[in-house]
Parts: sequence; structure tokens; C-alpha cells
Amino acid sequence: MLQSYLPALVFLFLGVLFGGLFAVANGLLGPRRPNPVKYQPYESGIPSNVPQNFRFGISFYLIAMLFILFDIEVVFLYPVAVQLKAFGTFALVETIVFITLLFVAFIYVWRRGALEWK
Amino acid sequence: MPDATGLELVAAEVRDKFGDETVVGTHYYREAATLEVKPESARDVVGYLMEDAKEPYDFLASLHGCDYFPDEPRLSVHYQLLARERADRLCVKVRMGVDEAEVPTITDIFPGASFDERETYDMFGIVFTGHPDLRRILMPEDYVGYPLRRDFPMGGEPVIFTFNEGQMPRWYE
Amino acid sequence: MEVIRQPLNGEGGGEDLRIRQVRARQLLRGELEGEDLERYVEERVLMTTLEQAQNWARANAVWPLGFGLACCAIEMITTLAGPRTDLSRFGAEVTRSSPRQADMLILSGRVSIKMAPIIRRLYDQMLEPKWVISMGACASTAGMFNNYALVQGADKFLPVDVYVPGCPPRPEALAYGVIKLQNKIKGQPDLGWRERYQSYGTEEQSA
Amino acid sequence: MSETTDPLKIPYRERERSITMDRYEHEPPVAGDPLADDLESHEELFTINIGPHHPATHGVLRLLTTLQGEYVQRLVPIIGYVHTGIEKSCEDQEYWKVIPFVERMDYLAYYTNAAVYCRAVEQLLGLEIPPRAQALRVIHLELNRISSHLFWLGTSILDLGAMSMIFYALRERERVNDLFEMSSGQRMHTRYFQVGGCIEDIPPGWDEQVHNFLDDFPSRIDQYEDILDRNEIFLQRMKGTGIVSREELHKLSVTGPLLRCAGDPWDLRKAHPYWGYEQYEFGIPVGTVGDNYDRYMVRMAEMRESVKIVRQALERLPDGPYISDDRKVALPPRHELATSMEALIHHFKLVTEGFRVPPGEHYSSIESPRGELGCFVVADGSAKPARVHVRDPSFHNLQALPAMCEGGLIADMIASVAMLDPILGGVDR
Repeated sequence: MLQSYLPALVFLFLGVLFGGLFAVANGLLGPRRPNPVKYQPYESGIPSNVPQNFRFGISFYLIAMLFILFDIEVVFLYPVAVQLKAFGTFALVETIVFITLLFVAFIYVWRRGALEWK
Repeated sequence: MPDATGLELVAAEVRDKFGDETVVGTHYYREAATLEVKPESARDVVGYLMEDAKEPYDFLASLHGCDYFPDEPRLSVHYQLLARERADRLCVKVRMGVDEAEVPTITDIFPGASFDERETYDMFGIVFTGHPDLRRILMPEDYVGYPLRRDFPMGGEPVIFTFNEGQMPRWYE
Repeated sequence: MEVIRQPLNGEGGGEDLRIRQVRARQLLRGELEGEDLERYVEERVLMTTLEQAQNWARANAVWPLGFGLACCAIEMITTLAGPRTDLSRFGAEVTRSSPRQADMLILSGRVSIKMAPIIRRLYDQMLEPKWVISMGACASTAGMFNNYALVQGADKFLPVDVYVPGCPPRPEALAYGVIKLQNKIKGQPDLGWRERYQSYGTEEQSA
Repeated sequence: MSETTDPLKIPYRERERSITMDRYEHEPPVAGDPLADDLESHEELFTINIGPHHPATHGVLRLLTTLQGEYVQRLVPIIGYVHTGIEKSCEDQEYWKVIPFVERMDYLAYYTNAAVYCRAVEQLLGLEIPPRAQALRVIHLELNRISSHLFWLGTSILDLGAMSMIFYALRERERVNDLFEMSSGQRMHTRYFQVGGCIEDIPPGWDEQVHNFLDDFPSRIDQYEDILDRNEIFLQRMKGTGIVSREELHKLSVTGPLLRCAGDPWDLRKAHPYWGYEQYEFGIPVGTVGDNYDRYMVRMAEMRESVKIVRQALERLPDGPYISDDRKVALPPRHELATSMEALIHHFKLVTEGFRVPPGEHYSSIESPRGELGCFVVADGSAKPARVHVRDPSFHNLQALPAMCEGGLIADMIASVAMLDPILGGVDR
């Protein structure tokens, strides 16, 4: 059973290794010269007085949520699309139902006017 | 360009509208007409010339200050007026001393002059009374002194040549 | 107006270039011994390969901060996106807008007294290791504007690595400036003409 | 924000009140800001500097913007970050040496700056420049207009996100720079114009080079327009944004392409023809709606008109002296120094002390790629000007920026700043 998972594990290990290496190496090798200005926010070169607890408008959050919703939908389609032949027609019908469901949601959101930027 | 006689006509028109002593002088030099006016009545004359004169100059091309240092009413403000239909230019000039450097603003008549007035204030210290936010526009807000006045030093560093090395001993350290 | 010249606090972090050169010469003549020799060798031998590898990587990916001040900015953009010279050969083509992701600050244009604190803030907010190219006469010495409004040379408030002369310098001149900076990053700076031609003793001394 | 009656399409903001957000109800909007009163309860105004160091501000222009979400409520342009005190330095130089200073103000239209200063001094001197010098000046001014519009095109479309445009635009600009380098020796800040004409005559073969450039430049403009005019994103971002009416622009003393895009054909080359502009036929492109798309189209059409002007000027280039032969102002040719004594004296006098201008003051103005560029010179009889003031078009056009951007999105503000084409060297002088 372990055999079939080996490639995935190797991939995972290599990913973590190189990711960690680059992150850590940067911290280790880079020279450190801390100065107070370096930790202040960058605002086109001007000392920034934007309040940290600033609350953004609702539209930003809304658009982000909609994006995540339809993005996950595409993520689910990938594995099915890769092995569609092996899964047979049942998976095809299943996917179509899945897509139409989300499409109805899309139409609702669109007609509701949430896509226009307010 | 209003020729010499045209300038006299405009001057006469302004004289009888605002009284005799407002127009201080008229100069016609190299086909450019300049009407010199008293500082207090600058706003009324320019407003009159821009709106309801017989031949109105509807556009203010530029408003800039100048410092004639040696001769006496040192500071001056120039209003370059432009009539677009007739393609005609007229300069209204206002001379004043350093201590009474004050001219009423014309931003409510012609909003385009607000940046110019701020720059003239910034560079010469001529206060435009009634300007919405008369602050320095080019120099840093907390800068002291009015750079374009003739008595303001040029600033910068003395350039070291062999002849003036004496005044800066051991400059090479 | 008397002229005060004091050495900048150096780039900080380890000895600066001059001291390293002098010590290398002493090592060659065998005058270096004792604790200095230990430290010198230890520093060189242990880190030689890693440091060279690091410098090589840094030199070939020097990302400039997209920072145009005045006329030299036009020539800088022509160097970056123009048809004849392109900085992507040196890995310097990507101009980052935020100082956090930039390695090099090209001061292209005249530095006015109102802009100096902002440039200093940008330089401080850049992450180490960082370099500064002062492009054009106005950034290096305020050029012909010897007046109240300009800081007379960016090295009055910034440690500058490479000065590119010209007003504005041609795109090829800026590309050559980036090459010189790369050599400096790799630890073998092109020697100035005095060292190259060993012509000491001709400095202009007052009588 | 469409106020249609379709129930599903009611504006999104009102619908929010149906959702009980008591957490927002209690918090008062940001007080103390005059704009706060028309603010819904849960909004918070956000003032930020799109500041001196910003990729999309075309130089060191700081825009203090008060934002409500993505909408710009108030915009205050703050300038002065590249103020070089050029006008003060000019008062310390002889009349000749002022030309390099004046050229570095608006560093994209450097020929125009030198030309307007030379014109003011020539009119103070009452000096008439020979026809060949006038034609050479017109050719270089129009080539400079093309190169300035090309740089504007490259960087503006880069701000809108299209990367390829700057490579094409700079490719043509390099060709124009080659022409400048061939005629005057330097790509930028050439100091080719001298008081009284031009420094040197154009080298032989220069006009063939210009003809080569003029032959295939219009096809290049067609290529740019093919890329941009059918690009849906570009059209949606440009059409209908940053509209300012003609009267308002007029009141804000805006001149140049910005004013012409609103439908007002005011161009100094036609209104006050100088140096023989009246002989050439060329049109003045005028927009209709006055939005960003019109500003783009007006400048593209202006490039085509400039090609026409340069072509006509080059064909009818009169021969004769390239600089006025008034020895008091113009240097005598070198070979004359060996023979005639007066030439030597004139040469010596001009080189050591420079020429003197009789006392007087004059304001002259010509059409720069950004609007009316004026130069006011006061002469006090000495060899140095007493005052040189340059009326910069971008300095006055910036006053129209708040009118263009307030109420719109930030993305439209970036497009409006790009289409306004401010050159901060000229603004801050």
C-alpha cells in the first residue's frame, strides 16, 4: 500500500525541503541591519498615519468570498477531468449536476447585483 | 496685441470705471501692452477686464511675481491676460514695496490662479488675501525665507578651485 | 561657509572595502601575523566559497527600485525598456515598486531638499543587502544647480556605491554603471585609475 | 449604483440595511471630516498618500487622496518634490547660459523650453531670426512633440497594465533621439537653439534620415491604434472616465491637448502663429466628449499632424544663414576670426561677457506638447536676466486633476493622471 503513495510522499518531502531551505537560507545568510524606519509601513515614502485597525468596505470581502467559491469549484473539477475516461459516464453526469448547481448560484448572484462594484 | 492706442483706450476705460488714480501707468514695449495698476484695486481691475469690459480678456494665462531689487517699489505681480476670440494679450502689472506685499486674491473670479498665487507667495512672500489655502507649494511647508527675492542668497556650496583654496585650508581631508 | 567632510558611518557590517584591500596587501607581503592573521584567514578560507556563491547570486539579480526623479529617469526607463540596451542581461530588468523587494536604488534625477527625507526613508526601508547607484550629475553633485533647493550630492545622506556621470547619462553609461556595481558586489571592484596605474603622490595638495 | 426600478437590481448598499448589522450601527462615521455627513454609518474614510514614490504618478507627484472604499472622495495634488530653483539659478547666468537651465525644466519637451526662452530674449532684443533658422526650429519642435507624445504613450499604457506598448513607443523614440543626436550631438537637453537661431546647421544627409523616419512613422501609429483601439479592457477603462466640461477646464486655466479634448480648438500655433507656422497646413485634433479616450485620441492625432508639419517644413527648407548675422548677439563663424578684427572683438566680447539686452520685460508663449508654455524675461540692461519665469502647462493642468478624479474609482484616477501627462520637472521648476 505504501508503494503507491511513495511518489506523492517524495514530492511532499522535496517540496517541504526546498521551501524550507529557501525560507531559512534567506534568514541565515542575509545580513541584518535593523533600524526603526524599516518596520514602519511603506506609504510611497511618507510616514504613514493610516490607522492599523482600518475596516475595509463590505464589497472587498464580498468579491473575495465569491472568488473563493467559484475557485474551489474549479479545483474539484481537476481530479475528475484527469481521470474522466476511467470513471465512466457516471462521473460525467455527476460533474454536470455539480456544475449546474453552482451555475444556478452564479446566476442568482449575478442577478442580485453582487458582482457590480459598489 | 492691443497696439499703443488700444492700450490707451483700455487704460481710459479702467480710469473712468475705477477713478483716476488706479491706473499708475501704461507701457507699450516690443508689441506687448502692460497696464500698471494700484495693488488694492488689482482684483477689481482684473475682474473687470476679464468679465465686463467692452473687449473682455477671458483667460488668465499666467500670474507671476517679480523682484526689481534696486528700484524702489520692489515686488510686483503680473497678470498675463489673454482674449481667446481676438487672440489678444494684455499684462496687468502691480508694483508694491516689501513691507506692504499684499494683493487681494482672484481665485474666486478665476479658480485657475490658485496654484500661481500659492507659488508667488511661496517664492516672494506676497500675501494674497482671501486665498482659500495660502500655503507653500514648491518649498517644504516649514521653510523659512522667500527664495526668489533678490536679497535671498543663492545657497549651495562654494565650488573649490585653485584660486579660492586659500579660504578653505585642508579641504582635501 | 566652511566645508565639513567627515567619513559617512560606512556601509556598516564588517570592514569596508579600503581596509580589506590594505589587509590583503599586507598578507601578500607577509607582514600580517598574530590575531589579525587568524581572523583574516578564518574569514577568508571558511566563507570563501559560500560568500562567492552568495555574491554571484546577488550580483546577477540586482532588482532596481522603480524610482524616477527627473530627466535621468527618462534615460533610465530607456535603458530598461529601450531597444538598444536592456538591463535584463544583468538581471536588473525587473523594477520593483516597493522598497521591500528591491536591492538597488537608482537615484535618477535631482534630489531636492523636500525629497531628501523621503529618499532616506525609502533607503532605510529597503532590505539588506542594498546598493545605491547615483545616476547623473544632479544626483552625484547637484550638477549645475548649485543653489538653495538641491541637496548638493546624494552622498550627503546616502552611502552611494556607483556614480554614473552624464547629464543625462546615455543608456550605455547606466548599463556600464550596473556592470561596475556587479563587480563590486562580487567582491572584485574595478580599481580606480590611481590604483590601476599606481599613480599615487599626484593628489592635488594645497601649497 | 443604477437607480432602476427592477426589484432585483436595487442598489446594493440599500439592501444591506435589511441585514441587521448592529455592530456597525453604533460606530459613528469618522467625525471631523466635512465629507463625513453624507456617509453611511459603517463607512470609514481612508486618507492615503499616492505619494512621491509611486509607479503611476509620472514623476514625483504626491496625491493625497481620501478614499471611500474604491471611490476617490477628495484628491489634493501636492507638488514641489523636485523643485530645483531653476528660476533663481537663471538670474545668476548670462543670457546664453540660461538655455541649459531652462531646457531641464520640462525634460520631455526640452526643445520647446529653449525655444520659448530664446523667443522671449529675441523679442526683447527686437531680433528677427533668418527663415532657415525658423524652419529648423519648427522641424525640431515638432519632432520633439512626437518624441514627447511617444514617451507619454509608452508610460501611460504601462500604467493601465499593457506592458508591450512601452517597448514599441521607445523603439520609435530612439529613432527620434538619433535624429536629435545627429543634428545637435546629444539625445536630450540638446541646447540646439541659440538666441538668434540655431547653433549649427543640420549635417548633410539629415533630411534623408528624417524622411525615412517620416515615411514609416504613420504606419507605426496605425499599429499602435490597432493594438489599443480594439482592446476591450482599454476602451472600457478609458471611455467615459475623467470627464471635465470645457468651461470648467477653461476656468482652471488648462491649455493644450487636455483642453482640445473637451472640444475647444485653442492652439497657439494657429492662434499666435510664430516662426512660419501659418505657411504649413495642418489640422488641430479636437475631441468631443472630453473623457480619457478623447485625450488619448487627440494626442495620437497630434502626432500625425506633426508628421505633416515636419514633412512640409523639410521640403520647403530655405537655405541661407542658420543664425542671425547680428554680430552683437551671434558668434561670428570661426574662419572669419582669422581675417577680420571686428569679428575677433565681437567673438571676444560675446564669449567673455555675453551680450547685453536693453532694459525691458516681455512674456512670450508657444505651444508645448502639454499646453501653452510661456516665458517671462525681465532684462535690466546687464548681461544677466533679472528674472526668468516659465509658465508651465503641466503646473496649471494639475489643477484640473481633482475635477477629473473626484467621485471616480482609483483605477480611473490612475488613467486620468496618465492622460493628464504631467511632467514634474516643469511643474516644480
